[in-house]
Amino acid sequence: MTISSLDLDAKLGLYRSQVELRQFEKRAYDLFLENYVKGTSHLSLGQEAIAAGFAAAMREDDYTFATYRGHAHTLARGVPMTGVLAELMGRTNGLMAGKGGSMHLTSVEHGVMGSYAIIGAHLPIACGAAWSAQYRGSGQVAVCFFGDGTTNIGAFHEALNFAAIWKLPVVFVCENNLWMEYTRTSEITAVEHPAADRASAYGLESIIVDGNDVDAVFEVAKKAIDRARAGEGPSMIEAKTYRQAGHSRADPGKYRPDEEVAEWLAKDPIPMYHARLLAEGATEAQLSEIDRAVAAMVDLATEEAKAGETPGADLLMKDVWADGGSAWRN
Amino acid sequence: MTISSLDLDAKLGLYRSQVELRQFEKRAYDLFLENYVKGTSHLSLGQEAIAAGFAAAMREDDYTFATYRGHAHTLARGVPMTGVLAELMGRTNGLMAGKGGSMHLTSVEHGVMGSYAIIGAHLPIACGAAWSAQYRGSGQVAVCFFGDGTTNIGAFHEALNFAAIWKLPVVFVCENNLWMEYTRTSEITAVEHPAADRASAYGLESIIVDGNDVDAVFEVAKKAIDRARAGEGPSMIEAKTYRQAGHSRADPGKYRPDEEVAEWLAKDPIPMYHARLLAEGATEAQLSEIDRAVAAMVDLATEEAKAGETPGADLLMKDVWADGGSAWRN
Amino acid sequence: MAQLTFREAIARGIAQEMRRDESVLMIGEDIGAAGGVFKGTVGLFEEFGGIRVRDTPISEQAILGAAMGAAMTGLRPIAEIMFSDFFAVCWDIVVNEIAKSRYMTNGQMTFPLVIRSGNGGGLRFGAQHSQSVENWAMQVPGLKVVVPSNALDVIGLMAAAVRDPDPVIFLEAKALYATKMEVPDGEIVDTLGSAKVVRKGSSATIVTIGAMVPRSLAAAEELAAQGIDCTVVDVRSLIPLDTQTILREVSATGRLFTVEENPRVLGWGAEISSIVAEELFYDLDGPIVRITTPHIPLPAADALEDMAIPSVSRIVEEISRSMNG
Amino acid sequence: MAQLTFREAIARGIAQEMRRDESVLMIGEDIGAAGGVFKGTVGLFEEFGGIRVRDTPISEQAILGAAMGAAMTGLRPIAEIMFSDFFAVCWDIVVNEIAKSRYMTNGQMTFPLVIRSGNGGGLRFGAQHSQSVENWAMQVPGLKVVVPSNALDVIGLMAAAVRDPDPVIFLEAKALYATKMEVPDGEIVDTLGSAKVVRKGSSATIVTIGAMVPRSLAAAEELAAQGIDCTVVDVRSLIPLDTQTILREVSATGRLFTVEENPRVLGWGAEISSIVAEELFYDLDGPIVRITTPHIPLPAADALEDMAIPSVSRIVEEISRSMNG
Ligand SMILES: Cc1ncc(C[n+]2csc(CCOP(=O)(O)OP(=O)(O)O)c2C)c(N)n1
Ligand SMILES: Cc1ncc(C[n+]2csc(CCOP(=O)(O)OP(=O)(O)O)c2C)c(N)n1
Ligand SMILES: [Mg+2]
Ligand SMILES: [Mg+2]
Repeated sequence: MTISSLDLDAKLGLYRSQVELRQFEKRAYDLFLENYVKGTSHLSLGQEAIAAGFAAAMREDDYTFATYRGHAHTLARGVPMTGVLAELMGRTNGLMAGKGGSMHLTSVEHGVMGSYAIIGAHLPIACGAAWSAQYRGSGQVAVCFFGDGTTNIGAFHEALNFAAIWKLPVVFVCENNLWMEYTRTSEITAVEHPAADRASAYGLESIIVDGNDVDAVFEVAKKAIDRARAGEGPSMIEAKTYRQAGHSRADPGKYRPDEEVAEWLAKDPIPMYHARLLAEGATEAQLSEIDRAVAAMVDLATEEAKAGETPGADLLMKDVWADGGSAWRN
Repeated sequence: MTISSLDLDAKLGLYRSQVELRQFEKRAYDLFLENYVKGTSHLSLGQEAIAAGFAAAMREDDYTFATYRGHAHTLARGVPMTGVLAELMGRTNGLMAGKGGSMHLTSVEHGVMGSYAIIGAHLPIACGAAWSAQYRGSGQVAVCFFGDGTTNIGAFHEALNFAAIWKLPVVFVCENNLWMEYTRTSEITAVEHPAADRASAYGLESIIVDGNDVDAVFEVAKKAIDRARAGEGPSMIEAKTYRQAGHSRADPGKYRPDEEVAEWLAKDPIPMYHARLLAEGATEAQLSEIDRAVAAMVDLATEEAKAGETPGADLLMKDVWADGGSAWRN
Repeated sequence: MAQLTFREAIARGIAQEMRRDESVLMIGEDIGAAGGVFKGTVGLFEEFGGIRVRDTPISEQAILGAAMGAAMTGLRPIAEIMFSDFFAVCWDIVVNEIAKSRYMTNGQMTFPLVIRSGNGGGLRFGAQHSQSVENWAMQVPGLKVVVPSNALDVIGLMAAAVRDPDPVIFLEAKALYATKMEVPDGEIVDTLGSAKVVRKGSSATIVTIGAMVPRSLAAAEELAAQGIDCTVVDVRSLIPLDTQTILREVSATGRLFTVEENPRVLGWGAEISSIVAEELFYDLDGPIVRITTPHIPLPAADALEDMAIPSVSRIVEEISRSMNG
Repeated sequence: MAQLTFREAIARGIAQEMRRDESVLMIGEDIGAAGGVFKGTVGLFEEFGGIRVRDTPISEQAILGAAMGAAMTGLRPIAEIMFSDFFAVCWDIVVNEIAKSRYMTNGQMTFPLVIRSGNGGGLRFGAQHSQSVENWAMQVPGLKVVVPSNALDVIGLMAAAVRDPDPVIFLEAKALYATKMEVPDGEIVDTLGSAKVVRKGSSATIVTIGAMVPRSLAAAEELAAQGIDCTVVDVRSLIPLDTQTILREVSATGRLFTVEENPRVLGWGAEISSIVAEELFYDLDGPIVRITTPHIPLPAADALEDMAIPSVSRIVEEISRSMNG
């Protein structure tokens, strides 16, 4: 399938997906300010096109591996908002009953095989899921998202080589939003394109995509996933984007030049796509209906999440082991 | 200085250095068979041109970082044979009084800043010594040797990027002898030239040299070291070579095809250089005099090493801490 | 005197040493202009510049390798590992290289370096950003391990760590970063390996470190109201360990309780328990009890995290149960 | 019955499970045609082929990441980390990922995987290839830790580890690889978390594991000649820990000695000491004594290594001094 083969309905789906991620995260931020969300959280505002485009290109049983900045990737795979929001709020109706928290969203049922908070760790793990799919002949593909700053840690290197030599069905996606936490990645990286300029070190093609253009993302994702599914091995894709907010909830992001922020706000993927869809025949009414429906969905999820219970001592000692318990001695 | 600028005397020095390494290691192997050398040891037979060529290109106060396969690099920097041999034999007159052993040869006095037995670890450490030289403005350069198999571990990647961004005076030297322990590196590496094909991932030039040609090694070493000393940053050099023996003392190396071994024995750096020197005006008498002198040197070192004492309990508890002791409590 | 937070004390301690000694350099992620993710290095970049206070890539092995290589060649680096959980990605450099190389080289090298790291829970960061890893570090021959509990100690122990010729793991309790105290002006230099008796009692001895010190002190006040009068020892440095102070204070009361944030199995208190069980066997009036986080990964939800880490009320409860039982 | 070495027992245990269950795969460095650096996997490549017994690059993080990802998606991988010292280069995957992910996901995932590794000293390999890291692994909530001491146990505990739904660190004492024993034919499956009383005595209880088991037994014979009759408990699995057997055997004799190859501070015996000091306080007749490698990196020279690791004569000496003192 190529970009042109996406019909308007499918594109409205991509629009809706992005709006869901956007509105959800704005709500999460509000709830954070209202002290409903404790701990930390990392928003993908401005990066939604990547999550939406990839999720649309994935098969239902494909695997997603995300980072601590994982709300968008989790939701894009169809995980209900309530479970995600309740997890952020530390409630028993959270995806993991509050035990994982914002940085570790997981929903095996939806193929979301975890969000990982140690930089680089999930790249080798995604290789493992891909290796398993290959051995089982299941045709599943693992898609592994990570940031630009992650390209300088050792695990990145080991995973890319490993995937390449075993021709694993895994797609590595570098969301290059230009920044680590408070340091500009280009200042501490030896090459201009932290992922794409390294693809050749693993015998891979160098692929860069406009990460704010959901159609372009979908196209490149589809191609890489099809390739992986066909047994032709891994790909690495560098998607150029920008995080509109700070690194994490505590960070106002002041270290970034105003012009840079302005430039990227002008490239916001959602208004851009909104305009494109109008040009391609969608109506303002269709699109605002989507916005409204999503708003209602977010409101409902908020209510449901807030209604969740606070976890108790029973959960604390549960599920260290597969027998459901935590006993390490008799 | 270029290759042509090396006069015959200097070349006789390179010859002698290689012969020293060769004869020393043959003796070490004999002593191993006679059970004088306990534990493991890793010979560089066939790889001597790299150690000799680099050492000749280094300034006296430059730093060497080697691996467990470090006899050659240690000796090439001028460390006395007795200390190395006695260390292999676990005697008090060993370089480290027997506490380090064959895999950890170190002689700070000669700029040999250690031999490291965990794959990849010393690449970042060499960066640190180079960073220190840069900060102190000392003009020292760190030269860091490692194997082909080492290019797939995470620390390799972190060190290369780190050295590149800080323009550190460090030269990374991959001794590509085709094999890890018992596995052919090309079978588990995504690119043909495990180091050179990855140089561009760190903004570095791809450099390959015939590691069995000591003149060629010297030339490329000199250039990279001069460049580092001039503040122009790191280099990575891939030197093609072959280990003539097994991986370690216990390994007969049977997994290697006979033709491959034969092919590389025919490319043995020492006879090759011997022939070249004769062609360039050296006499057979000069060369065999070197062989003889080195043999005497090895014999003497053997005697001295054998005369060393067995370390006692005083050494056991010494030098965990800088105060010379090992007390962790009062 | 100045009112100082724990996090400000870190920068002050480091600045004191960097002014004194040009060979002291800092490296880490976001420690420069940003002043560190926990704001522990605020002002250092401005005072000492980007060469001495330098941002790195996310390459913890490179960070610690660089620190080690610099230390063996005459500098005194201070490296930051942002969260102590991340020691796991560079543990080789710590345990196999830094900790062993002096011994292996028969004393040819010294490693005067400090590795600072944000440690412990209480911030609802979940299992991979909340660990107390003092017991990981304590386990490794060749490492010194410092865990300060207040701003004054931070300055003095940081100075001592920087001046120490051996590698020091300096663990900063994240839960304490915002705590404040009055600190005298001028140079402050403390001593590694010296425990402090921070409360004197007669019924039992509580031995603790870091964020558990204020909790143990609060618990001791509540216990005093019940007639259980506790000595509280702030160990401050696990290696070198001031065993003499601990043994003296335990033998004075005849009872030992450890209060540990690390998960239970082989928490640092197990070592102290084993020392006391061997050396004070005939002086103990009752069992040694260890009050610890259970042996589980830390949960993220505030309600759960609060149940996991020893709280004032749990300390009170466990001590009073054991003393009355 | 067949005479089997410890190293042959490893391959036999694995082969038994691979025949039974197609989801069991092996990965590691040089484990394929070469049969493993310690020859622990000889014959497996030939029997099960290169897809199920697969050589990897020197990429320990990738090896364990692959094992983890495969385990969470339905396979039962066995990964080899050649020397247990190398856990330090992939410790993050072990402690932060594999050990915690079941708990963090509230039980959504299970990790039925085994990580085998050559452990301990005695081969004169020096500080970076001789460590006993059972205490590193024991410290981490979420890991099971198995340390067999003989060929029969290797087979049965390997089978139990492979069948176990949780991650198991399986530590093979390098010093035991060449030891032999008679092993029955047919399927052998043992139980994790069950200690074995390998000698019954009345004077004191020695608790030990791995390569220290034969040494402790030999010491017990010598001590018996001196009139000190020791029980010897082979703990076999540190997690889960068979505390009941240990407590029973210690209370029967009134005395506990641990014999540990790991360096002293926070060696596994510290945990057992702390359990006994708390739970058997009123039953102990004398101090708990831990006989360990001193808290130093291991030296390479044979003479030094032999002094460092507990020897039969040191065990005899320390126990007899304490029993008579
Ligand atoms: C091993 C490790 N080192 C450092 C961190 C702290 N940290 C969390 S996010 C982050 C920046 C990551 O940047 P990037 O990969 O670009 O991802 P982004 O946050 O921009 O999505 C850092 C340094 C970590 N979590 N793990
Ligand atoms: C982290 C780590 N993994 C594995 C090993 C075991 N090992 C020692 S040498 C070696 C092969 C190294 O191959 P290469 O880098 O090509 O160097 P060579 O031995 O050929 O000189 C391996 C796997 C190790 N020492 N450290
Ligand atoms: Mg980024
Ligand atoms: Mg090699």
